[in-house]
Amino acid sequence: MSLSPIIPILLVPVGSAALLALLPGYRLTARLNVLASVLTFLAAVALFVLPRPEPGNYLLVDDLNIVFIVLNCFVGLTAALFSAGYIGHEIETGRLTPVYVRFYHAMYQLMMFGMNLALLSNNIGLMWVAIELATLTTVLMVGIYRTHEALEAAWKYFILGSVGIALALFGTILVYVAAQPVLGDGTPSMVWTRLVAGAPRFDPALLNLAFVFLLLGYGTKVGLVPLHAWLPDAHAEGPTPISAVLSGLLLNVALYAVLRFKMLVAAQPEALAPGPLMIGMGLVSLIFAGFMLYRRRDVKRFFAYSSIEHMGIITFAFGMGGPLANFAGLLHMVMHSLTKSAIFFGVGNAAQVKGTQKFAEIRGLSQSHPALGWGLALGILAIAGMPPFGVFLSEFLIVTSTFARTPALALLLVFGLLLAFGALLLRLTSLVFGPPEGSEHPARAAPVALYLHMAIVLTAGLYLPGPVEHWFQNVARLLG
Amino acid sequence: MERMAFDTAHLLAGGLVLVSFMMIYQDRLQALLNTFTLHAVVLSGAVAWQAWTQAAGHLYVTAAIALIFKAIIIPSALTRIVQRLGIHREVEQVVGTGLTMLTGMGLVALSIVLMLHVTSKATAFAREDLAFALSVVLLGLLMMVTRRNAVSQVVGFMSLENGLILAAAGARGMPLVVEISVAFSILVAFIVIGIFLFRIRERFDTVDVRALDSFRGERR
Amino acid sequence: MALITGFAIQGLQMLLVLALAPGLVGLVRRIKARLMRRPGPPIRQPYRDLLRLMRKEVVLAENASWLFRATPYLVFAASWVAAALVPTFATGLQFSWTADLIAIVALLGSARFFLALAGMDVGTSFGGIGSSREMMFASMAEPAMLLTVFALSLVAGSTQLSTVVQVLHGPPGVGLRVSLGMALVSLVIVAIAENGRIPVDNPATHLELTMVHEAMVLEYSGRHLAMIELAAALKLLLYVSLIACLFVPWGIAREGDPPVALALGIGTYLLKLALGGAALAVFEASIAKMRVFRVPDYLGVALMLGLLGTLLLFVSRAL
Amino acid sequence: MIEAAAIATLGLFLLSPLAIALRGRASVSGLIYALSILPCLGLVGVGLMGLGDRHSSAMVLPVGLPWIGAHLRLDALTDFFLLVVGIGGAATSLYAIGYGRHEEEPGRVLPFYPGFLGAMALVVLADDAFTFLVAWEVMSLLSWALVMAHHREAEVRAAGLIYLIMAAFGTMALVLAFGLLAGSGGDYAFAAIRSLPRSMPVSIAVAFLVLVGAGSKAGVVPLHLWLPRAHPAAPSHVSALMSGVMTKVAIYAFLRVVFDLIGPLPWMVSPVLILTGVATAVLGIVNAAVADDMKKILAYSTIENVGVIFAAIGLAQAFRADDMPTAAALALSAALFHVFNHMAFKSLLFMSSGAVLTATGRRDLDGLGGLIRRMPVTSFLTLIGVVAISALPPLNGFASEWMVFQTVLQSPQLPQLGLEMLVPAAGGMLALAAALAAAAFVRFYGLGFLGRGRSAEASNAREVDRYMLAAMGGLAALCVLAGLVPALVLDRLAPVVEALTRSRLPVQSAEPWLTVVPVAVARSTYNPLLVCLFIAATASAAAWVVHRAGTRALRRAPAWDCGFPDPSPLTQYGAGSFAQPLRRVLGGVLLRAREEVEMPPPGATVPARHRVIQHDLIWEWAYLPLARGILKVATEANRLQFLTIRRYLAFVMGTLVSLLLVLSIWR
Repeated sequence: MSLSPIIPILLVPVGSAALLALLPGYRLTARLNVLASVLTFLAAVALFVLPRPEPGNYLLVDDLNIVFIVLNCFVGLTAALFSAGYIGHEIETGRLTPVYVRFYHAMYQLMMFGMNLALLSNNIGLMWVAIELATLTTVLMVGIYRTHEALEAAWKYFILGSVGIALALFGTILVYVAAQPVLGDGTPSMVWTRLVAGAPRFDPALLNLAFVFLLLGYGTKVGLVPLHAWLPDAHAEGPTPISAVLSGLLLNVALYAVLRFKMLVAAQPEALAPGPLMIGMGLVSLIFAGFMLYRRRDVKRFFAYSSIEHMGIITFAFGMGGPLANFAGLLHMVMHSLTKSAIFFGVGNAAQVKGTQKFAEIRGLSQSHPALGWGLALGILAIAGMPPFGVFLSEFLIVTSTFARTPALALLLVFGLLLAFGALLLRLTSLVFGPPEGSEHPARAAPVALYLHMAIVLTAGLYLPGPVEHWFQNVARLLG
Repeated sequence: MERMAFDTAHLLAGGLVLVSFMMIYQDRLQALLNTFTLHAVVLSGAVAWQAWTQAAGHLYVTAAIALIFKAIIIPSALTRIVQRLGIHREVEQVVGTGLTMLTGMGLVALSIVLMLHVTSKATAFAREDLAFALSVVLLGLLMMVTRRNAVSQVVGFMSLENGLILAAAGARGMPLVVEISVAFSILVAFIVIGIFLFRIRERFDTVDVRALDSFRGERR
Repeated sequence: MALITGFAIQGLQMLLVLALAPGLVGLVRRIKARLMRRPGPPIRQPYRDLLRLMRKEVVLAENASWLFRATPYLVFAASWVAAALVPTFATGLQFSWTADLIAIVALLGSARFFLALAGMDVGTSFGGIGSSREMMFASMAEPAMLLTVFALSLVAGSTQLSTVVQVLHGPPGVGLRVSLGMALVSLVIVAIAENGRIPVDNPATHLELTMVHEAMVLEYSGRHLAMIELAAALKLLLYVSLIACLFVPWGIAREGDPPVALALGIGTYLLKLALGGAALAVFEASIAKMRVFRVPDYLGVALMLGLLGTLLLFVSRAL
Repeated sequence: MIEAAAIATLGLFLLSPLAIALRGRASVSGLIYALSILPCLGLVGVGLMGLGDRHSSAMVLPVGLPWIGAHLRLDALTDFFLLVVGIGGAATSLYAIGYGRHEEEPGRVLPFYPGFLGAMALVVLADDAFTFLVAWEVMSLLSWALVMAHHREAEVRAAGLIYLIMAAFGTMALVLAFGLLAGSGGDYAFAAIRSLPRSMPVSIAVAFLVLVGAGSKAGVVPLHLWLPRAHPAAPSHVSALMSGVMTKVAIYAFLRVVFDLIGPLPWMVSPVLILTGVATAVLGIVNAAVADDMKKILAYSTIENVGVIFAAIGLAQAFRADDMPTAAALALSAALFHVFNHMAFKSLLFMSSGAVLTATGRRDLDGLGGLIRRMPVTSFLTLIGVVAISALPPLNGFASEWMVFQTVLQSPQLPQLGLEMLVPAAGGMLALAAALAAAAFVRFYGLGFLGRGRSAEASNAREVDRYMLAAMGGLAALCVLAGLVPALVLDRLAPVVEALTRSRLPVQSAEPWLTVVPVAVARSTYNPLLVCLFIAATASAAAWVVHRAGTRALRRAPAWDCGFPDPSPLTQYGAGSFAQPLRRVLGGVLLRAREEVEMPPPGATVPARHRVIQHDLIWEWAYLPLARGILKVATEANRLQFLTIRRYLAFVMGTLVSLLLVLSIWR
């Protein structure tokens, strides 16, 4: 375990968080933030190359989490890059003071630590702690502008999040109670790898109960309807890099936790099949978010609802299960992370250029800011499920595989997808096309991160490299 | 001895549920705070008893935290807030007490029915005490939902959390219980500080939607 | 030898229809005048008109285009070719296989299409009104005509006019059928509309807002007008011949019949033409022209009859 | 062969990044369009050779869906549609060399144009569901981007919005169809799909879904609403491609699934197809007959032609299901022939409306007129297109329409009485559509090109450049050629028809004088070549005789017009007045058309006003309520955005309790 890249993945963020909290100066801290993210990312990539460590009582690297770690560190890196320019602008306009920026950067790394820890943990208790850590740091970041709205959003997030925390903990305790007679007292009954192995002998009723609490507890973080209420406001009022990370990563991490427990429950054949619950919540999220999209006036809140919609799709896919749907769900998670964070990068730029987040005041971007406008258009089309982007691939697989098995569900799914598509296109038309409105100053930062993400999403839609595909297949089989 | 240990634990857990009902019944803030203090004391006793029967030393810490923090510090802090805001007499329920009580009984029944499904493979604790813990959790949630005032919602949240601690303490050999109780105490402290700092009196339940409308720009 | 006779008969037919067409118009006018107690022009008057028109100078509107000048010849040619393909006194015409009944209808459609375009070429309001109404009538009449064609073709199992006539003529013949009756009525209605006769249009008027065909060709003069008049006469002849050969096919010579049969065929054909012209005159004299927007109803009847005729074929077979 | 097709397609796709890289340069427009011609010609070559030697070839590329890769394959059907795409694409690209110079924002057209062509070719080449759908959707997406080229106009944006939403709807229908076809096994290759057994209900469902999916792209009623909005909104060469080629690609998709992938299909499907086709044809052309915008007329007429094609396909399906392969072959030949013809004349007409737009800046019939004198070549070529589209002999539109009617007359052999009666009735409706098409295009040509110019722009129009004329000339030549010697085209279609129906027409080119003999000489024959020769000979003979025997004298004078003094071109019949009879007769029901006259009292100096009020009933009865319903639900749901935290907590608790209840009941 000594040479393992796990250590830098966890320690670099923690260390830099401490350092960043101490250092003054925006330029230095921004660069340091990027540097730390680069290091973490490199360490994450090294996970692929170096032999994997044996799963311990606390940490684990397996097929399921490795790609999420890499994805997490990658988006963390691009978001840090984007954030450097973004925060610079915020300082110039006086929305953030240097003290808060220092705090922001420290929190950023702490949040990355929390998410990485959650992904790496092999212990359901540790996972709980890590996810709560990540949540609390994001709460603080959402409120960082200290405006009335931001505080309110943070407060809402905090309260709803706390209840979610409590429910998830109760679920965790229930899992322990179920495991304890089989695996014995103490830590072994909380180690995920052992839990999965022992699950067939657990009490099914306790597992059922545990799964309900975990689904609702972590589902609050995922933003599943009707537990989603914090999500749109938190996205809309926080700094845009955080919105990107929230949508792109934190939701994924929470969903990852749900997946882990789904595997656990699925391992006990007598327990309630977790599928229908997830399918139900997924569909409700998808369709509800689809409707909510139509009345949005705030750009970021709009895309926050779109995240809810996509979390619904993914939850649905995992609920359906089977190699095809699981594959599609995993792919969709990755594609959604990349695309949605790219969109937030674009939206953040646009909002800074135009000085507003209102749809009505951002128009005709392709005319006034071609690079930004077209990039955003690509992102929105991609998230709407248009080929040749990767989201299309996953949606194609989800819809076709579902329709062959349960047509009625697929029809609902398609209805939700089309609903959201209509809203996305409506907004795309007004954002990107038409005569420009508002400021036409050139954008401060070139949308490099946006195009980088889109390039990956595009490539994935056309060509998945063999190893990646094998990995996905493997995990899809694991998920059952 | 085994029987006695079990019965006492059972009694304390049942007592916690009872106190939860008492809290739901209260319609004055000050009385609610007082009842909550009782809740915390009972919890502390239950945890301490578990510590003794399981011979788990760390649980005494949890019991102590429950006693000091929840039975003493938080209630007194909240009392100050209540008095400063001048709302100690507020009657602030959304639905009538009777209905709430009925719902609460339904929730307890639900918890028991759920636990009946648990097979005999699980320990007796799992079958019985978990039902109480679940009841306390649900009753806490019910309290959060049926009260308008931020302070009583905090109390609801804390009683919910007490249910968690009860469950965690009852789970034989569960690690991290102390850490969890500390973490939750910090969380609660944050909430209380939040209420204190932002003077959130009604923010939990802003009835006046126009106040939201003014900045959110979302409503037609 | 057969080839030469074939060509000869085809040539004879072409000349015959060309020669007879103005005569038919003259006959109708004459009978109509007589029915109205007027002496009326002699039957040969249309020939004289045509010759006169051909010798007259053309007065062309200043902005008329080449299309305006080419149209009369095109219309004439299309009408003549179409008329030449309808069996008049003999079936098995040499070139009957170049176009079947559907194509003949469509050829007339082409002629009308160009005429309507020519009506709009000069850019006058009368031309527009004529073209617009002509196309409206056509858009009802053509499907009615085609439905009639369907009914006949379904009975005969062919759209080839010669074959259809042979099948209808027999032996063994097809007997009396409701469908055929409906088809006849429908075809007559269409024929009246297509030729711009009363009650759809009045070929004798000018300067009236209700005129259709005449408004369309208002700007034509001299030899152009002659071509158009001749084409109109040919079209009338075509419809009369068509009705005659389909519904009263007796006397038509068959392929390979001796010359006597041909002579007999010509004789009966002339008789049929005369009767047809007389019937038309009587009909026209006894009815008033209808309002323009009533015409669709009138043509709708034809459409319905055509459809019913077609559908009844199957019903009666199924019964 | 397949390699050549793949390379040509790839070449088209690669031109898009090139256009982005070279953006802003003066010559880039001509370069990109010129370069687009070559791959299109390549596709034409592949198609022609493929139809000649009947070998199918396939390849698999390691892209696309990971575990099956991207399958591409050439067979007869693909060859034919590649030919259609190639010809349409080459002609349009040639045209665009000239037309593109007048584009205000070439940066919004050039990057998408070659990719659009490539996507259409790829749809036809694809041999697995995923590649097919990706290509299909990319085709939609790029054409949408092209429609949005003139995005500053609100109308264009609305058109784009409706277009892409309906495209997504159609694609979803196709996705579902392929989901049913492929089952849950995950093998989406067409070869695997073909070999899967499936039950009749599944087959019927697939056919229905494909009708919705492909039909919405082709413009089948009631899914056609985007078409008359989007096609006119695009730059004209793109309109030509969308109407002339993209709708054909949609028909390809339908044929590929229904006649190839599904396998046997019961006859019950065919009445639906026939009725849809007929309704599409009639409704489309009625709208065309009353529309005022040149490109809108053309777009509606596209709907009509698609209806005709679908009706013919429906007939083919009826005959196929009833085991009458010869009749099915005839029907399918008619459909495919019409596909080809429509590609030629509709592209031609859109190009000519583009030429008019370039020359005058207008496309409303009430602002045009007299172009036959200002733009003689364009006008002549347009005349050919107009005659062709009106289904008049001797051009190609009639040839295929004639074949459709011949198919209709095969109906007595059908065993189902209902179908037997439906078919001739449908034939009558198709005849109505054809006659209305003639009326609509008399109006189109008469108002647009004849008469006197109704605006200064029209009166001062100048002939367009040689590239545009050459492209239009080529297509016009194609119309004439296919019209005069349909036998040659029909023989090329034989392998396609044979592949889909296991039967074919008799070899046409062996008949004397290249006569078309669909079934037997005694049954029906048509020889446009001779008819045309006769007419030409007769017309010239008549002219000769008249000029010799009569007089050649000619005098130019002001128009007579019954002696009516007519100083202003505005007194000519206009678009509204020309449409009035048809609007009254048919529009009263189908369009709810009403006329309102505002007559001022005697002595008042205000002008009298006449207004026409028309309704698009499908739009108002189906689409608007749907949109309103969604917005209403959205508004209701939106209340949930403004609740208090307590209420949100109540949701959490409600969910928890209800799930717990489920748990307590479960088992």
